[in-house]
Amino acid sequence: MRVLYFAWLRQKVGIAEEDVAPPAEVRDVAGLIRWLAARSAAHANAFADPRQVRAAVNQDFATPEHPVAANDEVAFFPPVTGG
Amino acid sequence: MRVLYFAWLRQKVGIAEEDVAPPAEVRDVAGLIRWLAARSAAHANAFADPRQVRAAVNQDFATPEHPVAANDEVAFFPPVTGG
Amino acid sequence: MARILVQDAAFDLAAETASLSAGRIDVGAVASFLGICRGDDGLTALVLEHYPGMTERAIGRIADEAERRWPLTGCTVIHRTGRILPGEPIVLVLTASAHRAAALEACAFLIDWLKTKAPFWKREEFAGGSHRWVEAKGEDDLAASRWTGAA
Amino acid sequence: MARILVQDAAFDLAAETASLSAGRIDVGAVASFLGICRGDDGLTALVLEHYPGMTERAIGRIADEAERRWPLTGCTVIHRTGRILPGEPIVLVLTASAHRAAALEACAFLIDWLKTKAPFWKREEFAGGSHRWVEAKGEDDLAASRWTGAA
Repeated sequence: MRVLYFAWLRQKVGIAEEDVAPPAEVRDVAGLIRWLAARSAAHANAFADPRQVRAAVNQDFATPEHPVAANDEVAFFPPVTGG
Repeated sequence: MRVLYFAWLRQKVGIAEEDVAPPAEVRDVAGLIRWLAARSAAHANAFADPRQVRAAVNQDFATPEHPVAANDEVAFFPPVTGG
Repeated sequence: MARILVQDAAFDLAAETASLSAGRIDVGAVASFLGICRGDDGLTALVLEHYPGMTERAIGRIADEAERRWPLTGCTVIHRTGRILPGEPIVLVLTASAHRAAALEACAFLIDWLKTKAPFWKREEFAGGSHRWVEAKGEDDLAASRWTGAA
Repeated sequence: MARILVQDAAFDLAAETASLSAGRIDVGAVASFLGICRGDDGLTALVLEHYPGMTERAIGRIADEAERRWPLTGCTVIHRTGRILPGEPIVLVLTASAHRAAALEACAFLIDWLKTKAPFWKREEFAGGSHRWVEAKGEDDLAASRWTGAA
């Protein structure tokens, strides 16, 4: 599973992307966030306020309940501010 | 009093403008229309359907009840279609 | 203070747009409306007549009203007159503001009011030599009326 | 089919506008929105980050939705990324249609949805070296939500 970080999430985690292999019990976006937050202090800091975090699975916006699977591309980022 | 005609009113009357001296009983736009319509067959034709005629007095849109006076510029035209 | 031009000549969209933000850093949004002559039903030209003097005055009042309703940093209205061919521009409305909503709403307001409150008349010329004066549309009055009361 | 560009480079407003009506006589209206970097509070630059791949896909869906809602003859969205200075353009939305209401409404819809549904993030840099990520605005969600249900 490829995980991407954007904007201040990228800065807090300290990397733009990583390949991860979460265990089978990580089934959705919310579960992935909990699992990633336990990987390092930097991850924990980035995910400290989940209300400020948005996600996309395979380049579509996804809710916390959205399933994630081994070959997915999952991205985390703050609410968008383009335009 | 200077009277101007635009668009099909100009074409029907046959002139773009004329100087007129209506009698004192012509006090408003509606009265001026009645007086002008009696000047010629072309005028009568132009003013045949008053619902299709709009007016301006001194370059502001004016209702039939708007007063007219000797030194005014009064214009008649169809509903506007710019933009 | 709005820039208002009534002219036969074409206009330069890029230069007009650039001039609304040139040399300043408080403009966050420029909205524009460009009206173009369509060639429906074999139309070969539009001939636009107006009431010189009253036209500029009427557009000035419409622009004043837009500037009263929205915090604009600039406003440009250019309306062509004379003979215009299909595909050629007729009218340009540009509005600039710090924020997008003001620019977008003022632009829509200006073109709606221009259609119903500025003394222009369009005559259509068709292949074969026939021609007719464009009739005012009820839908234009309706569009203009939505700006009354709300604001 | 919308023309969608995500690029660091500036764009040519006049050429983009002209291309929506070039060689055709069925376009009566082109509406545009140009977003420009303001220099409020000593801002020296905006740095725009995006999600390559998803960005184009998200804008494409927003444009599809606009084309589903309004009878557009053309639609262009250009969003810049990278470092942008005060006074420089950030985003251009162009919509073309036979009639003005469709072009104006679709243009407002596109910029409202772009603000809330396309993966861009702005970082502000200030004189003195400080910087901060722009926070999403509740008013943008509100603006975007007015297009839901209605249509």
